Amino acid sequence: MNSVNTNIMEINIGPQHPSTHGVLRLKVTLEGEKILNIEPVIGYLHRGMEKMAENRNYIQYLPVVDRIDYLSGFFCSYAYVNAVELLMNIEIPIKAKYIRTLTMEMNRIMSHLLWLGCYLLDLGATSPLFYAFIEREKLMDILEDLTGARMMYNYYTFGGVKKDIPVDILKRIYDFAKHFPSSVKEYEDLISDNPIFTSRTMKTGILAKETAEQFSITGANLRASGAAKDLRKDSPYLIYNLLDFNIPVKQTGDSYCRYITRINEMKESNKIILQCLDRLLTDENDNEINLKLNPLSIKPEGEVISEVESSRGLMQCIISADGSSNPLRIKWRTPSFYAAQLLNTIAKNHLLPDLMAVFGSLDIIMPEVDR
Amino acid sequence: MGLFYVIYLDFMRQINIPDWLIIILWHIINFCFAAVLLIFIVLFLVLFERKYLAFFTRRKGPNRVGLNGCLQTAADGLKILFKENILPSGADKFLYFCAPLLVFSPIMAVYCLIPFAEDLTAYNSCCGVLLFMAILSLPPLGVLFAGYSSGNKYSLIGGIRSCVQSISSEIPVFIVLAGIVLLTGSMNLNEITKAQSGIFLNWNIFPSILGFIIFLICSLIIMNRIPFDFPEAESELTAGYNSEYSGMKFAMFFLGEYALTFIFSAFIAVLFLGGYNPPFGVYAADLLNLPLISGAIVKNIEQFFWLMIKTYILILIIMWFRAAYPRLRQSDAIEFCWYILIPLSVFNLFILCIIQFIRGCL
Amino acid sequence: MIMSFLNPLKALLKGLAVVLKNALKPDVTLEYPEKKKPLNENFRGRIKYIKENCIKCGLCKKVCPVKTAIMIGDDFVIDYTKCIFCGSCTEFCPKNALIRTKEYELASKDKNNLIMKENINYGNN
Amino acid sequence: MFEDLKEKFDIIKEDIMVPDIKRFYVSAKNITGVLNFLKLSPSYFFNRLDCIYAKDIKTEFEITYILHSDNYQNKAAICTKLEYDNARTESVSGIYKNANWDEREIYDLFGITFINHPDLKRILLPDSFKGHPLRKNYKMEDERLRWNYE
Repeated sequence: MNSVNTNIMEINIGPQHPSTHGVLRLKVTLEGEKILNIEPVIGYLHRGMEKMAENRNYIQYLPVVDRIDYLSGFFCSYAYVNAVELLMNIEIPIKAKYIRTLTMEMNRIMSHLLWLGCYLLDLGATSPLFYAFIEREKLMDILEDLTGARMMYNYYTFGGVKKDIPVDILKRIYDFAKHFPSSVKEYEDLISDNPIFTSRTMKTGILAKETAEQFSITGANLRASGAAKDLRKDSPYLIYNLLDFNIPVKQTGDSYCRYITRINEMKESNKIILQCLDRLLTDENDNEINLKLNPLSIKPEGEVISEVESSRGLMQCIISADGSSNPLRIKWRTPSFYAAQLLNTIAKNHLLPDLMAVFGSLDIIMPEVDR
Repeated sequence: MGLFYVIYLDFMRQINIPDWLIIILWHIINFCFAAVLLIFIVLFLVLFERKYLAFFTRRKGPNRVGLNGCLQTAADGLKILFKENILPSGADKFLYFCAPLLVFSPIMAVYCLIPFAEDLTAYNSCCGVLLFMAILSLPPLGVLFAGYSSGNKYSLIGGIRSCVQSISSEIPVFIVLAGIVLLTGSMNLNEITKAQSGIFLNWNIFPSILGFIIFLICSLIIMNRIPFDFPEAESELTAGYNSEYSGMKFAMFFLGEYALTFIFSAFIAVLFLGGYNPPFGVYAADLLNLPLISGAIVKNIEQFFWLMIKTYILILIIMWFRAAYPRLRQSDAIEFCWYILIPLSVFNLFILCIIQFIRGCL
Repeated sequence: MIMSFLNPLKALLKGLAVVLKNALKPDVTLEYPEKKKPLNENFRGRIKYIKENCIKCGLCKKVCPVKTAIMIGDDFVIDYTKCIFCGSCTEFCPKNALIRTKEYELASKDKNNLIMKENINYGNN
Repeated sequence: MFEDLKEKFDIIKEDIMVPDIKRFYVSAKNITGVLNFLKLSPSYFFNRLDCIYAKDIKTEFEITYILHSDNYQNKAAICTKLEYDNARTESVSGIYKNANWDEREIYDLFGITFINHPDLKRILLPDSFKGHPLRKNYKMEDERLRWNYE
């Protein structure tokens, strides 16, 4: 009889598991409850986004792009639309820039709220999920009335945005933004100091700044490790250079810091929203939102990298176009893809419950990993 | 035993039933009463918890079946009855079938020990406290069997977790119980209740507030409730020890859990909150000067009512925790038990000794 | 020392208070089949085809991201089993032959109910 | 800015990606050397590999490495061309750790082999998948999935 190592147990977490946020599969090697090795297996949500681009012309691919990251579709949409605009060398109207900034920051808040709720659900608390979703629902309703859909907006277009924002929707956003800080305060009261929460998250999943750089981690995960890197400040796109906001940074790089960073980021996004609303509500004469390009005449040429600081980090859309109606190749650089790779490094030697606490704190979303 | 027993005895003797049968029948009747009551209470609790959590999270909760959802759990129960019973291919059959029974039946059994009213105690044992805890140390074994026998790694981890935490949580519980026995001078639950009669200042919670808190925390661990629901932590272990169970066997775990919540709350109410004693020591039956038999019945009903009130207040608090808190890490919880709760409970016992000494001197 | 014990306790109590405070706020549930959310005209539901306006330019087909959702031959076909409701066709239609409606409850027991087919072969004309 | 890179290595071609990112074409055998130099050399400090992507241009493959320097806030692209049949190149996962999955993805979708890669296997597609779908000559086996209505 072969001797069996009874100390070591291999366990499959996912693809169907309550806390893998979709369809990630983790092959975990355990000794007792201590994790010896994690091997993430991805691809269960692969939809061939990059192959789809080759079969479609530029305007046909536009609605599909929202689905790359369905929690914050505006970022993907912006990266793609901006890439084509850069290739065609056009400048969009200033009002469109404001609207794009406004909607993207709303989307960032929505994404972080969903993350907050789901993360606390991973840790076993049920109420924060509902409190976060109540606020998120308000934003979704606003965006539904603006764009016509709740998640797959298809709102940006080459050369601007598709529709102007009516004043009543701006006022609804304003009401939300005025009320939102008190909601965030409530989440902080409920969660931040809770000794159960802090004992679960502090000193777990410590991500050193050097490791983060080696693994090309961006976004809130990197900022929680002490690097104040944000594309919105480093090389401002749209109108971010005109806005007044801070980059929340934390030093330790554990799960708790990532939580605090995201909470603070929501507050900053709220500030940006208010500033954009100021401009949009005061200047009512400016109605140019769109360059009205002929959708079938878009036949750019060249190779372009378009970047955006999405809610999860640096998102790049690289288009290589050959002057025909279909792109030759589109590459999506998605931040979660690299964060998922990190898991084995930072969650090793933790206990099984910590795996969920660390994994949740990285804010990985599977459609973005698998594309 | 009590007034009811006397009436029952009279009635049975009149219709010529032998004495040995009378006693057996008395216990069977008592048990059936307890079981039926328990099932109804548990079904109600399931619905109650869902409604209650919905209330905290600004939802409506189940509201489709029956009037405002009141038949929801009945419908769920019916659904569970018709579910397929699945036997996993890698399961250890005997243990797999035993485990739900081992979880459910001890919980049913301890039900008989709770004095719901002066004359409403199914089994008035002289060492009720000890028996209660001894029987309740069986369900973790059932959970371990369930985890081991389902042939699923998640279940196994859940089962082992349950075992580990039951060891660490029961020690402080017993030390606190020693304090209670010291205060009341008896291990009989009925006697403990009687020792706390009078106004609410006589309740054990006042000398032993620390003990009460320790007991509440440990009971959360024993009940597997958030923030200590490690054996079935759904975000880590999907459903823990009962992931492979379905149909009635799952229902047994499920009902057992709620029954345990109820019974343990009742137990805490008996130990610390004066059991069936009304908070101001006055019975409506006494005030109204009712005749002997109807007066006794009204008094018993009143006592049952007061115990239920106290139990449900405790359940409300326990469920309130569930609405507000995330789950602890198990290693932290066990450390908390060993390093904080056990020293604190010894300290509590020490204080109670002093109090009892002073009482003795007076 | 005592503060390190009391602060977590305070935070725990604060958590309970927050939950209780929320419990006193009104419900947010929308009881769906009975009550429905009002939709505005932007909503992208089932697409309505107005035969009289159609000039058979085929632009809708060219902008549709799901290439097999719109087919133009003898019949004008929209296949809702494939449509992703992006709204591109209604947006680019030059004569408003395709209009967005607010109908979103498309579930059906028969797949044929989800395929809109309209004959656009005008024969003699 | 890139003078000493040009001195040290043989730059085949140089062009600019929109918006204003210099791209250098180097030969495949030089790629690890170039990346190592760009990462460590104090005048560049390209500390982050943003991504690697491959491109099928019918006759050959192009692999582009996009580098980012936090120090100087700039980007550069290094491009190398591989022959179509039996495409293979050196893995850079020893230099930038995140290249591990990137290279697996390229192996998966393009069939380019990376030498010295720690764990080269399919990542997005199942192991039983046949072919490499992002190659231009890839044909779907399943008729129903093909875009063949036109």
